[in-house]
Amino acid sequence: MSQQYPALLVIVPLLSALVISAAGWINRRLCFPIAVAALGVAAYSSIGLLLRVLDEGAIVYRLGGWDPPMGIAYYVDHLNGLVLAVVSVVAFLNLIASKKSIELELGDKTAPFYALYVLQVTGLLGIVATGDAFNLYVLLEITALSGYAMLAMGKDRAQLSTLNYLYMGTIGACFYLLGVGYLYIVTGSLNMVDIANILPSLYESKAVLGAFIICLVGVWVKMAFFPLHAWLPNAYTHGPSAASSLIAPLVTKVMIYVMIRLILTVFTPEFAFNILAISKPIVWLACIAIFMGAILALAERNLKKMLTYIIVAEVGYMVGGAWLGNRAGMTGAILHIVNDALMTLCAFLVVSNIAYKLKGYAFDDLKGLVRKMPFTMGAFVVAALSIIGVPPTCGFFSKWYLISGAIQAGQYAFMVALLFSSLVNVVLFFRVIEICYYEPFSDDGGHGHGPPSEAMAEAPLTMLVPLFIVAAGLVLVGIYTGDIVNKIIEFAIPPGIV
Amino acid sequence: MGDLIQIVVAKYNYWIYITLMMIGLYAMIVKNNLVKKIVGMNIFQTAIILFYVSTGAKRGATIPILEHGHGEHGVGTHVVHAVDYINPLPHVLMLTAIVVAVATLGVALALAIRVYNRYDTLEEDEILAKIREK
Amino acid sequence: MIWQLDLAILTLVVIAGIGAITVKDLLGAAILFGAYSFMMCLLWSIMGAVDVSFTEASVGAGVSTVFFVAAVFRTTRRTRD
Amino acid sequence: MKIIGLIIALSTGVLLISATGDFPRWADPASPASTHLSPHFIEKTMEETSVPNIVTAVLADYRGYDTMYETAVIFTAGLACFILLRVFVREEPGDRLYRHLLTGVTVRVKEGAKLPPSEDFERIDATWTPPDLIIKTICRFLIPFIQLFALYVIAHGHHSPGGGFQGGVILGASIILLAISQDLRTSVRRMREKLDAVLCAVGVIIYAGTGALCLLLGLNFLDYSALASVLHCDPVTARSHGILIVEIGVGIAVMCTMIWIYNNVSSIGKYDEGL
Repeated sequence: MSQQYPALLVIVPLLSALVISAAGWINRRLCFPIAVAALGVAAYSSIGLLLRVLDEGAIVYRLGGWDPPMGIAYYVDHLNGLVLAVVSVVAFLNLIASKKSIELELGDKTAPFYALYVLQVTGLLGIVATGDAFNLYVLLEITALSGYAMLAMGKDRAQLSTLNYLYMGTIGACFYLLGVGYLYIVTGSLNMVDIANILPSLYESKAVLGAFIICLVGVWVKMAFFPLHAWLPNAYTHGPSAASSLIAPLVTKVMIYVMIRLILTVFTPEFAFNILAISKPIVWLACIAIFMGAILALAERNLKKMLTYIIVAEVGYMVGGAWLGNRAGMTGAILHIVNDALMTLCAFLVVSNIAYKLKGYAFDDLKGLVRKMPFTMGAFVVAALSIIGVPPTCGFFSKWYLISGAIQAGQYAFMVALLFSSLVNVVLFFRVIEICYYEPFSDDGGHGHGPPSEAMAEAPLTMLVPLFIVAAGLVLVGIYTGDIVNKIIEFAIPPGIV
Repeated sequence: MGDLIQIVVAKYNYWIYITLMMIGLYAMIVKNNLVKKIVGMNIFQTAIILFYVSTGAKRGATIPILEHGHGEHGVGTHVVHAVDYINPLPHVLMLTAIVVAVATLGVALALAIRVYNRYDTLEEDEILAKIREK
Repeated sequence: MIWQLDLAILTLVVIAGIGAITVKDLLGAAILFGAYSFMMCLLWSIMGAVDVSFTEASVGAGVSTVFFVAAVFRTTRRTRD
Repeated sequence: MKIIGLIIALSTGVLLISATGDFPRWADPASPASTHLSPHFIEKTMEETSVPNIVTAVLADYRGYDTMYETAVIFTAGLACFILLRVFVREEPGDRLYRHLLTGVTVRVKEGAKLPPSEDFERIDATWTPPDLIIKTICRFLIPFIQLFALYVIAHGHHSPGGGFQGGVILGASIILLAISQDLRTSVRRMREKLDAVLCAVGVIIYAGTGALCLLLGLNFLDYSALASVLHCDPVTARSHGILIVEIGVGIAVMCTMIWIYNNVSSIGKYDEGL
């Protein structure tokens, strides 16, 4: 069975999404167990797959039994094995944590919501596993459509901001498709490895350059890289908590994976870093992204929206790291995909716990929160430390690699941007923590014994346990960073990059 | 002059597709009406499909359905030459893209209807003004 | 393939496309979009992509237009641009 | 904003046009796109899958995995329209209007009151207008032929243009035509919402399930030649039959999704009279 893991990974969620949507018409209570089982199988097989990759090296799975350039094949190597494991585990944990809040926020539409949730995870896993450039586009659209539907179920201006997300997302996906078309017309192939084999004779061609730029811009739109980020904060802020805590950690990170895959496998680092002289401007753009993300986050008085601007800044970290063009930078970017997925999940789960118990998550609503929800706030502190980058949480190590990469490449502006953003994050999070811990809410507040109405009102255990697992994961990943880098990421980066 | 005509004749299909794509992109960025943007989005997507179909065209070839496929004599007796048939791969890809386009259209229209029900207008600036008032 | 016909239809496609985004009536835009799709489908059958043009005729010119008309009917025809 | 949009559109256009400079000439038989992969498809399709329509063979077999997700995309869209628009109205307040089909008399039913259970009464809205007789009659005649043609398109996809998508869309369009020419309630009576939604999922399940069956029979996912032992035929014919099975699944899924989306969009999810 183990050689069928790549298929199981996406087929089981797909089939169960269909079963969920049909079962929703019969008995709504069936949906959640099916979804948990499906994502459990996906998580199990992705971890099994990662272990197999560590043992045997890259795995090729031929779908339909056709050999790669003819048919579609999955290539699972160290890079996407790692990302697959992260995606499936994050989705699984978030599903368990979100059961209560889905029931609270979605009312009688839980069944289609679970189906869309599982479809979204299917799409993300497929994007990461596939080795075919066009197949990636189709999966991108599944992810996008299910994401729009889930985010638009929120309150306030959720529909309007989702419609804007849809316009931008479609432009991004179409640009990517166009880029693949340009590649197809000059190479005649759609398979990533096959394209990479044909391209070296065409490096001088303007069509290949055009294809590269269009693909890159398309992926940037999808990941909300700085000048193209305008859709992200509103769309993520107004969505239901379960949807934003799935989409915020995963979608942008998976798009960064796609960008790294395009650089490493399709166009090859030789073309991206040496033949084109565009790494410097892109790193500068990443610096601006980090600065702007940090400054815009400072201006926010709403916890969830502040976190979305931090995502914009983190995207800048990873794009910049990947484009530094050296081994340390690339290591930092890949490690940060893992870390940022976990950190963002932790922070958004905290937000969804708060939203479950309180009316809102504007800063004014958070006063004295630590007495009400001490465990949730404990996890929030861990997430904050990790986003700031304090050892031994994992955020420190990826930032370390990124900074050492910046020094190696002589890109001191990027180093400054990283340090600046860490400082701003300190301000941001300590402001929130200060409000939660010390803000006086009545005359005798701030002395440790509030009025009886401020009794503990912690979120239910099903929401707390996954949150603790994630918070513990932040520390554990930090402690085992050395192993992750030496055993996985080291093999994910081709030897050409030094 | 002769060279220019050569270039135009050889590439005009691509130029028209780029024109259409620019029309669609312009409408998506500039138009204020949400449904107009959706029209632009579809023009944009269709233009890309036109581009792909153009890549598959082949001079002197026929449609990609094998002529002697019917009946018992067909199989194996005729040798099929690749130059006689148009490249089928872009067609396959574009079937997928058309269906994706209509799926996106459905979701976009559903969202536009929800927005209209809430704000009673489809003009983006009027909606934003209404949000600011609250 | 007749390149004069090809060029004529390409011109019509561009005209229909520009018309669809400039007309100041959403129902008109929907119908012009249907015309655009149909012209596109003719173009593709000229290029020999029969399956694609069949799909476009049924999906793009058919069902998409119906969706547009349904949505315009349920919202408003009024538009400022 | 206008100027920014124009600049973005123009700069994209310039980038794309300058990139076309290195393209092979249009319709050049020697271009890489026509010489790299496609000769294999054109020359080998008949012996490997025994399907004369190369597009169908590539769509459902060589790149069948794409097509499965394409069906899933359309299913996602149907589900998205449903979750976004559908409102479940328990029992709306106020009076309801019914029309007696035989006599054309309209009956107003007070809040809480009930009509005797009868097939002769039809629920109508206050804005109801009688459907035009000519349109109604012609559509009645047309719809069976449209559906017959759609079934032909699905079944004959191996030999002529067409297949699951086109046939499914035409089937869906026939029901949509019924909804337009009469009203939504009539078409929903023919195709209940629950049936529609479940069939939608079933269509994709037929596709993905065929693939999973191949996996259970010991070959890779979607490798239809594994079906040979079930269908009692040689692997090449099994591929041909496998393509037919998945095309039927695609047809069902696409038909039901089109109807589902139309119903939700045209009635804003209330499933009343529609347009």
